[in-house]
Amino acid sequence: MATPAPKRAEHGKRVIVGGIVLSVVATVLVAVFGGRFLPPGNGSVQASGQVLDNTVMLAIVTPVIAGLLVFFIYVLSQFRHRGGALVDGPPLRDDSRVRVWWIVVTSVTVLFLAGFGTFELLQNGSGGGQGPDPIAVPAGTKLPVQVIAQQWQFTYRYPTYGGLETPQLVLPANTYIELHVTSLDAIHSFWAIELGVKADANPGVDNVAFVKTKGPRTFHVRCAELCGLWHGYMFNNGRVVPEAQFTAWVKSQQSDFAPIAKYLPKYSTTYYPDPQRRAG
Amino acid sequence: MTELAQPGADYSIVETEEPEVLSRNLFAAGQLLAGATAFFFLSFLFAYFYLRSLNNAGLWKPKHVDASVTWGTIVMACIVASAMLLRFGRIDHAAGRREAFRLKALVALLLGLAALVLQVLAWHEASFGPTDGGFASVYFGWTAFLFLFVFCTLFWLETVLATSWRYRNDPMGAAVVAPGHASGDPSRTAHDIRNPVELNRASLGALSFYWTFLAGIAVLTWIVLYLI
Amino acid sequence: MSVARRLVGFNLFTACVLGVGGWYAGWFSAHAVVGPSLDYFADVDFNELSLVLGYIGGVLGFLIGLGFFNYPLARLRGYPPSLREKEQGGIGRYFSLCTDHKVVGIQYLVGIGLFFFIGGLNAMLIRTELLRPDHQVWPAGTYLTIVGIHGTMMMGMMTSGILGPFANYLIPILIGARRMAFPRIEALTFWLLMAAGVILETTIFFGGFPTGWTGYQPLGTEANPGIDCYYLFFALVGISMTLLGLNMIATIVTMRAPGLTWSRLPIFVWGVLSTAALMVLAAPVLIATLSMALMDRVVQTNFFVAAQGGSAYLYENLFWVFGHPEVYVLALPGFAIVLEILPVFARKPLWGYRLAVGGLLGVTLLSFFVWQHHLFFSGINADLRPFFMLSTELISIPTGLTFLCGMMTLWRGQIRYSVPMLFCLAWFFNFLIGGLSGVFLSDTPSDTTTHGSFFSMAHFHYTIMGGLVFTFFAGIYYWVPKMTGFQLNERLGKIHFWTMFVFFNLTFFPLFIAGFQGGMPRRVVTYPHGLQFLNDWVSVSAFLLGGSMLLFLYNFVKSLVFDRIPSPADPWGSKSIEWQLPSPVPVQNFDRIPVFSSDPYGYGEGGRPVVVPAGAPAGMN
Amino acid sequence: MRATGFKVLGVAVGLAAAAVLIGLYVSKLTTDNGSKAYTVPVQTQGGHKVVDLQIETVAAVGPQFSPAHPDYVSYLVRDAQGKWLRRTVWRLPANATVHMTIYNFDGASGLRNPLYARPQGIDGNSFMLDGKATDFINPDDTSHTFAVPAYGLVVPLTGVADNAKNQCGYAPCALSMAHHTITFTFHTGKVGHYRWQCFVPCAAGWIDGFGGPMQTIGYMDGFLDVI
Repeated sequence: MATPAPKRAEHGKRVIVGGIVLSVVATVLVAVFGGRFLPPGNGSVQASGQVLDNTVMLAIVTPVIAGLLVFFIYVLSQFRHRGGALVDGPPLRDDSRVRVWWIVVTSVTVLFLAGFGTFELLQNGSGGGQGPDPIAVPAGTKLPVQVIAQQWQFTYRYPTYGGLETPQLVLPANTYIELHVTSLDAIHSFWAIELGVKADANPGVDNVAFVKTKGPRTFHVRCAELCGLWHGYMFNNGRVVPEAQFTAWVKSQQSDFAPIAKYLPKYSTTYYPDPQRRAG
Repeated sequence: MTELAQPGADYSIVETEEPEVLSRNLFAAGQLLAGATAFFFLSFLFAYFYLRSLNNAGLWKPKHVDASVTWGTIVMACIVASAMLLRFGRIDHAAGRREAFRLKALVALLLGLAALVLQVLAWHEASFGPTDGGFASVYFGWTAFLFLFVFCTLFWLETVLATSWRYRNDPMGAAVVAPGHASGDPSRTAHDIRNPVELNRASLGALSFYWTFLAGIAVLTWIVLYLI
Repeated sequence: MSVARRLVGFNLFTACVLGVGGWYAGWFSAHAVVGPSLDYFADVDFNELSLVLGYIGGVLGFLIGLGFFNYPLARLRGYPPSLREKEQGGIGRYFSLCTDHKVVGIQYLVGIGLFFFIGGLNAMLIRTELLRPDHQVWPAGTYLTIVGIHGTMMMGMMTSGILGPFANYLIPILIGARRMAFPRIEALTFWLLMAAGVILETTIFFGGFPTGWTGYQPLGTEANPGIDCYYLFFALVGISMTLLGLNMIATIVTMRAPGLTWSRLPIFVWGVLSTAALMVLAAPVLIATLSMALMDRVVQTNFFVAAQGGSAYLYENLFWVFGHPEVYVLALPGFAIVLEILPVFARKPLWGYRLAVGGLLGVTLLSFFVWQHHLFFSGINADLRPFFMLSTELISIPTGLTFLCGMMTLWRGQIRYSVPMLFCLAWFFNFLIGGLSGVFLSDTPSDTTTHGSFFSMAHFHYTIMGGLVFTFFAGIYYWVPKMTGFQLNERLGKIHFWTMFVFFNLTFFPLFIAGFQGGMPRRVVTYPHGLQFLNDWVSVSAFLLGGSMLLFLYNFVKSLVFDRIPSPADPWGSKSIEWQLPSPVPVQNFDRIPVFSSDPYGYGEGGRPVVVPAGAPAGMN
Repeated sequence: MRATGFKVLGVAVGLAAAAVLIGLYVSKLTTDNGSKAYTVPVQTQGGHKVVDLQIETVAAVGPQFSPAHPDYVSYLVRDAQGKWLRRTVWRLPANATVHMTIYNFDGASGLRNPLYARPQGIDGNSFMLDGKATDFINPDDTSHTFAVPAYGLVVPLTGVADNAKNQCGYAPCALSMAHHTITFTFHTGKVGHYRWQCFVPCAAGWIDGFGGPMQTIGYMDGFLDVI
């Protein structure tokens, strides 16, 4: 060999220093620029919260990847067997420093992640479905909107507007929305992508999710739970519009669906439609 | 390098089944089977309490749905009595009273079969069918699978009884088996069985454990489905 | 003449004949006896019960034909317990009930491999559909069936992907025994799996099933009769898993050779032990759940019908109580294989043996407490979400320990880049990506975006394909020379590795982006036009990945059928006991039961022998 | 050498068997549950494409149209020769006007979501029911809907009364049998592949009424293949 093998401490030092340098650089880049690229964007207060959350996650994940990459590149290039007869490596079986440090670092990271996630979750429910008795309920007045999933379309009811039901989702801007997601048949999942909302629609269950809209925009709604033949086609677009436009839209829908209004069932957060067993 | 084996050995060399090994294997298997059985019925227990607490559409237990405590008690009592008898029989067997063991095992087998017949009658006499809501579903599902488990365990019990009967004249520890017959290959000169009576004792030990365990499940069934 | 005579008797041929016969017997008996008396079937052109009874009859006929009922019937007549079936030499033993654990291992390798390729073929069909954003090649319902078959085949069959071939073959050898504790049950687990695989494929004759591998209710209850094939497949897999796990634990606990203390067990045995524990406890829950679902269809119970007193949540809970341990059933053997192979090719002792064992057992334990992270937004127990978030993230601590042990084993080693080693090193990369993407899914707020999207799909392909399938191939390249006695071509193996590794990453990494940025849900037949480039990229890579698998097949056939270069007893320079036996391992494994004096990782610690031969010779009567 | 020959032969047989099996599997998948496209004849009126589409709904499709599932409820389409076909993928021109006539021979089973009893997405948001302009029907009288969600199009079909005489048991159904005729007009838009379906849980005998024919293209589901 041309160069004498470095001593053990040097190997360790090189990997640790290299890992830290790359981690710091990558993490700073992620922390500064990550938010711009990370979903689900700034469509709502909840979505912004998720972007923050995703940024934090990525900022924690990045140094792990960077550190391990440095480790593996170093180890795999430095410690390779260079041909000839088999040579055994040093019989290292344990190292309490490495062990303790590793356990401490992973534990602290994990506990931080869980703590941060719980904090974010309890702040405003972060757009997720919380079941019939939500624990993270934002203060203030909210516009209730019911999402009725069926095979294979979402329809929406506005109980405060006489139980108006329509196949389009239009929401007023800068308003807290209380979504009640339920299903008439199979399990669906209501996913308003840019609003950062996801809530499963179960038959006979009222799954509540909260979202505070920001400025006017459009967003995509997709079903995120396999629900049968047309699952892949179960999508539509929704709109967030200014308050006045929203009121006008409600009026037009009310007149549009006036003929059917008296046939709509009384507003209820859950439905138990007859399942029509084979006996029937 | 240590020379552990020569290449090319063929199937003519047969390993013997040592009763102690079988006994340990069956002991471990009995416990594991009990664990698996417990998790199987835990699913039904979970379903019971889950559906009961939800009471969806008010159809957990409509008025006419009520499992008969009388039938349930009789079935459970048969299973428990059978398991207890087998435990006593095992003590007899260990003490060398194999006649007494066979009598107890036979009665235990008949009691088990009686439990199965009575269970079928209980289903037939029930005031409701499987379609009648949450409780009815759990009731029929749970009892049906308990039926299946009991049936399979009775099969095991029968094999122990039958083996004991077949070798009734052989003294413990000295039974003779024709070469190869247990392996299904009459042309093979070596055989893997030397002492069926000892082996049977190992089998009985595990069976007695598992059957008692299953009786415990039957008691749980009785408490959950009939009492509360 | 002799061929005809060989076909008669208890073997696969008879089994198939009796299986088909049993199927029709079950079918017609339900039609003739039960069908007319239950009037609620009258409305439908399909008699659910006869299908289920048909399959049960088919499975029983199959097992009778293989000879599984001979022994129980002999026992019923009072014949004493015995160890093994009649064993024959030659090729025929691979096509019949054989209680030699080495034969079962090879049966598993070929059988599982067959269904693995069928599952892979379905993956290719999925990617063909997704070449274009619009619905095109398959009818929409058929697409869901293909997705379902792919997922179910992989999740069901590959649970035994490593335990089946490698544990069955190696566990008795590694612990110094001549057999498994229950050789007949060992054979039964294999043949049940084969029957199950065929049943799943026949779903296409009954309308397929639309539910994916999870079989959610009430979609499953309203599906075509093809879903019964899914239930029966998974229930049979569950039975097979339970028995396999039971057999493994009993063997490892009771049949270790003298001197093989718990702290001398190879780490692979520990991995098998923890996986087997998961199997024994989790699989019964699956069997019970699918039985309930089947009863909902066949006898009209209402376990999962909300409007009739049941609950769809019940299914989701029960399924994932099984389902999460299940994914660790897939992952843990991979950990074990990596930790087993690394010391050989780094020529260092396994670093932190106790830590690694602790990691495996920790994952085993924790995996029972995380199931509701699949249901964060289902509306179940929203107040328990912080707990499940914590427990899910805690799992990364024991997983991290196995990582640490692997990394420190490499540290300052003398690393040789043989094919098995390459697959193990790829595991680190894949599982790193897979595990860290799991952090996003475990965190409830982030999960709002990622749940049910292609992000989670990419995540579990990185962990399962990257974690299980890569180590499965590591195991093949490492142990097949021992199992068959012939070398696998190293050069083709390296080409296979590099193509597989590169195209695996090119296939699945873009899917993170499709799910995360593009909002593409799982199991959809259409997607936004803007995602076409990404999806086309993925499809092309997937086809090339499939091609890489064919390359493996080519290598396998070429090396084992045509080249047949005998493998030396210990091609890798391993200290482990299986490499001190001739290749292939002789029928009795050991002439004498060995006495262990050390663990198999004593590299660089002098010439300490792992075993000292002693004990009784075989076959003393 | 002979041994090698056998091996090559064995591998070749294996490959051939695999190829045949894969071919059978794939062809079974492509043909199963599918429906061939029916190209609707196009007329041109004043430079504008106009299409006449006649379909019918039957309670049971009958053995003539579907030997495998004779009791499935189904849509049928009438070709230029007046023959009924069980095809539910219809090839239509883009940006055309579609005059649609639906003959409904099936009885009412009722909507689960009453919203679909209000016609939407068609000209004037009203249709002709047996010659009478109608802008909603009683949800309980609904037998099926014809709906193209991407167009926001929903048309409820009134069911034949239970006590009507001369009901059609299974297809083919003659126009002399009890039925309702629904006509309406809509417009195809951009080129694309748009699914259509029924929103009435009308698959009798299936839980939620949404199994079997409701989840199989060729019965109650199909595509508007707009080209």
